[in-house]
Amino acid sequence: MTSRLLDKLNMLDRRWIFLAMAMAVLAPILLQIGSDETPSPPTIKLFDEIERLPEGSRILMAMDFDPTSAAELYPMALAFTRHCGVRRHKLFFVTIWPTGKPMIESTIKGVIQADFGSGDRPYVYGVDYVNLGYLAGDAVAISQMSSDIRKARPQDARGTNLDQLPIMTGVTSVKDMALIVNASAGFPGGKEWVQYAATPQNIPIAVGCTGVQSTQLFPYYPDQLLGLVTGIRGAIEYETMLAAKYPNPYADRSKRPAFLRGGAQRWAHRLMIGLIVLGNGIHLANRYRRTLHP
Amino acid sequence: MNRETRFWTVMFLCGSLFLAYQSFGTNRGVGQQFVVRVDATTGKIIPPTTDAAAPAVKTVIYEPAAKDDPEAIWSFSRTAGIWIAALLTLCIFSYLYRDNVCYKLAESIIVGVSAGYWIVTNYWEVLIAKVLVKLAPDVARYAFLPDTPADAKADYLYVVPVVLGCMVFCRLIPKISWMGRWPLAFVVGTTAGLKLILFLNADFVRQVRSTVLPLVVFSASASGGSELDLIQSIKNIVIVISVLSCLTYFYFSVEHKGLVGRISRLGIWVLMISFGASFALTVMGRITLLTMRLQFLFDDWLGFVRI
Amino acid sequence: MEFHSDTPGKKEAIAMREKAIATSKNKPRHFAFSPRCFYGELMHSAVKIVTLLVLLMAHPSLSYAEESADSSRPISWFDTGKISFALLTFGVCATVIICTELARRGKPFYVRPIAGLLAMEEAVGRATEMGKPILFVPGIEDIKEIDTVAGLMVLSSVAKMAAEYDTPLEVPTSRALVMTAAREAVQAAALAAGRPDYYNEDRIYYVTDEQFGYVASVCGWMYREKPAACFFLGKFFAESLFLAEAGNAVGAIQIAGTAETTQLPFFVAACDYTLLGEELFAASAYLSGEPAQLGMLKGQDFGKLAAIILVLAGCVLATWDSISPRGKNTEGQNMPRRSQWITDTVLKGG
Amino acid sequence: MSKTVPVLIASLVGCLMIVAYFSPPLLPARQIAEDWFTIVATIAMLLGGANLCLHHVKKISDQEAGWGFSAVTLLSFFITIAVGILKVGVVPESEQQVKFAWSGPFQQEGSGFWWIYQYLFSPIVSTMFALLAFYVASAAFRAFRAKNVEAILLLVTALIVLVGQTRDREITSMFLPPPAEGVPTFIPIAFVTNFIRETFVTAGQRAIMIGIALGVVATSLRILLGLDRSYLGGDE
Repeated sequence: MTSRLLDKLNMLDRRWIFLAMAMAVLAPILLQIGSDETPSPPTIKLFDEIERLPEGSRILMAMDFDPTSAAELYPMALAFTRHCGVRRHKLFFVTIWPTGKPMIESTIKGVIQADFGSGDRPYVYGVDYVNLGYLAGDAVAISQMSSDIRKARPQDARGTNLDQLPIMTGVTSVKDMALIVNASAGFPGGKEWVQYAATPQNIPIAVGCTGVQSTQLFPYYPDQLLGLVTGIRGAIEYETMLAAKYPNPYADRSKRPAFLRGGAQRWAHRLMIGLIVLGNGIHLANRYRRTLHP
Repeated sequence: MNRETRFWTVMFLCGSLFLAYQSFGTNRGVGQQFVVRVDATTGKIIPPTTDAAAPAVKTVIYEPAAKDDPEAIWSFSRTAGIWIAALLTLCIFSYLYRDNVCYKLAESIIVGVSAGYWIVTNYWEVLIAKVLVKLAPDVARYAFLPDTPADAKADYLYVVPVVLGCMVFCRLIPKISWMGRWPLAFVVGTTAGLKLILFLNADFVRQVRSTVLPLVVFSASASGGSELDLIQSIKNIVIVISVLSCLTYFYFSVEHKGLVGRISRLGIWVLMISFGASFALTVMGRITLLTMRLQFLFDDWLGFVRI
Repeated sequence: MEFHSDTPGKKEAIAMREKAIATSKNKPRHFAFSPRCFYGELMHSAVKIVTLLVLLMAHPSLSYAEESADSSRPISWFDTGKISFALLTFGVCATVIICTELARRGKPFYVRPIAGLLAMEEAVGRATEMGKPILFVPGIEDIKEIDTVAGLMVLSSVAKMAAEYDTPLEVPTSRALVMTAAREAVQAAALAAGRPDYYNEDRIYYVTDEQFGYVASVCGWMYREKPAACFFLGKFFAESLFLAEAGNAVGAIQIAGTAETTQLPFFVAACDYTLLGEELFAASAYLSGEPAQLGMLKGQDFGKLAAIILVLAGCVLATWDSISPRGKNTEGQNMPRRSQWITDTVLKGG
Repeated sequence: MSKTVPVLIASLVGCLMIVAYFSPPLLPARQIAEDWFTIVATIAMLLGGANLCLHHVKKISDQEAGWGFSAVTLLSFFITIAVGILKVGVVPESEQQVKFAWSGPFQQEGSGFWWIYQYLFSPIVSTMFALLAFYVASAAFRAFRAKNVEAILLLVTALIVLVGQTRDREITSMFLPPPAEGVPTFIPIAFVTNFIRETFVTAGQRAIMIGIALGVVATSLRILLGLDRSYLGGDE
């Protein structure tokens, strides 16, 4: 009987596993189960730095990701931008991924125009924030930015000359930034910003990265990286801190996209653990059976 | 008709019936998108009007809106877009069952679209915004970028990279294909030079420096003196030993026997632990992505989830 | 393709192969030197021209230096803050160049045996026994990536073994240029094995540049043909998992290798042998037997040795600092830490 | 002979990049080289498009199996390019731009190119990556077997980090005595996860990075000295 079960498990069609995975992710989405997180030090460090910087500090927001990594990085980009907006820093959006431009645009639309576009002190384009758009040339573009922004891009994303924008007065290169905040999905990304700009020019940099990339970036922390926000967990941590500090309006569920993905994450992780354990159980059982009937 | 075909026929029928009911039988519909008309130059919303005499606005852009917004109008292109995106998503997921025509169709679409996407982006961002502006600022101002300064002078030095770049196409003509190597050499040479310096700086020097750690750490205690920080000391010792043993593993010109062999074995264990952690973190990313796609299907398209 | 495991030629080939393995196992590989004057001359002339041109370009009347530099200050030709990094760069480069030169002058360099390489024989042998084909994937990147070049280098030796056993070898590629290079490699290997008729152009083909399209096609082939051995050597990204999982499902012996650290966990978990990071490059240098490559490898090893020594020395000094901190000097300022010389002078960076 | 000039070009610009790093007056020359690099690399990418077209046109003209898919690819390729370059559906955004028809941003929301990105490119690409979640699960079940010491280390670490990455880690502190007032709960698995990340992962990655950095230096030197010409392709 157990032997038959073992045979069945050995021959299990992997489509059943696919189905189990789909269920583990789908059920929390449909049932609206979210998950909170306790912040970890590398995330807290970035949060504190943005808090500490005086109002109106220049922050370079480098959004180097595409739709394939938007699931992890877009909630992060939203949270970073919201925090900078609350602290009223001057934001310079830029990307070195051709597919990153729509990401910048939807971040601007979703945060700056929606949350800070009105009221008594609205964020004004060209004064409080600017979209420098896409820089071609991969890592070389970063190197160019760190020597002269205008050489890398004479105009902003709308085609306006950089010299016509008030925000650009006194800004010649990345050196004039108080902080680089990078949402990075791979090459070129966080590693290249550290290598080509932050380390040679001594500019503080914090990176929000995908889970895949985090092991590559962890060795740079804390010497070359000020903060490191990892994957969806990091995004949830940041949202949690933002919600704790500014409950109005950031404790609201609709402003916490990462929180809603947390529940699915938790269940899928449980499934993964179960599968690894079950798989190894089968492996051991097979070995045991082989010793019985060699 | 075999059993499998029958099963899938029934599944498709049920799915279509369900979609039909959801679209026409419910109030919300499936993937319905609404927009408001906005004057791009002023940023004001233009109310929908049937009055033909109303002044025509040249610069109308559309922004997403809620269905119950009084100024909202139904958007055909966006509704169709959501449907197409959802169906393509299902086509790709169908690969999990088996390689099939639907998957192949989605795949061949993406091959064309992604190649085209890169070309268009680079056309506008580099060829126009960088090259044309430098070579013919007047043309650029009149045709594409009105904000190009009127006093900008043409910089003919930029002819060189353009010519060099175009030499790439010599590769397509067998007789002069050797000329196609010049631009390649330029690109490879630039990256080689840059990489040499920057990798040595950030990945060699800096990483070795970060590994220079005291193996015994003292921290200020509450009483004013200093006491041994055991956890930090252990961490430092583990880091230093691990780095050294991994470096020994990657040392190729010594036979791994005796002491060296044992140290390098330790090195491979450290690498395995680091790969295990990296696997778990990768899993996290892939699952998030799946969550996003399912949210799209069940929230944006079918509308099952409402916060 | 029909496949008979008892063709007469094969037995001889197997015997020859076994003999070769037996002899090669006994002695470490050393490589003879064949001087290639052209390279040396070219190098010298290149260095001369480079120096000349750099001097020319550096001339103030040609560069923009006059506009940008403050006229009251003399132009500094060298950033003195970077002097230690410049020396270090020079040192590393010089070591690598010297080792390469020495190797080319005939100095033998030892390279340790690499587990994955020995397993390749076993994998090819098993495929022969089972009468099933071998799959070789040289990564999904273009020929300009060093991983791809290393993968192709391994391909030629796998192809040589396969040709000797007359076991079919399938090489789907994701780039047109890689296909051309792979065909050249396999053809040369077939010739070297003395079986020019083994080379079959149709088995080495281009699929598509698109990552997932390529994977779908390769995995489809794997499920249909059930290869007995799979080699994944080159640059891989997200598709590594698809390939390794499919290979595992069909029960093939899998040997993988990549320098892409994010993909190594999947290969390590799902494959039988994995060449980790630099091991792939070492393997290709080992298999190519090219003295220049072995010399470079030796030069890199010196770099690692320097890193190990610096870390050890620095840690000893830092620990000393920690146990008995240096006091204050006569002016009442804290004396610099003992480890500072290593961290802030030798390893200052640029 | 046809390779001498390219090798010289590569050596020259490469050396310029290195020397300019240490010599401030050469910085402008380096900037020019970087600017040119961007332009040359961009135009070189167009070659990829040309190759794609040739490949699929050949497939269609030979009526190879699946040539219909090639036709779909070509069609979507040309439609994307036409829509993007003609700025279909883009309107000028500011008062001064109204008289210039082609002045709006090419990715403006609501334009044709935006539609292609939003409803074709983005969903297909991200769903393809989402497939990996399923494969990861299947690999965990079938390939992650404790075959030897190395595999066991990999497995156990993966399990620990998997638990440590979600709030399920709090289960591990249930067996500990409740902490004193105001002291945060000690979570063993979170501690272990952090310890692994701060020590083993950092160390392992650092060693790989140091090794690869040296490898990059050696490879770059080979290119700059003209020893490595494989990037130029075979002799035709």
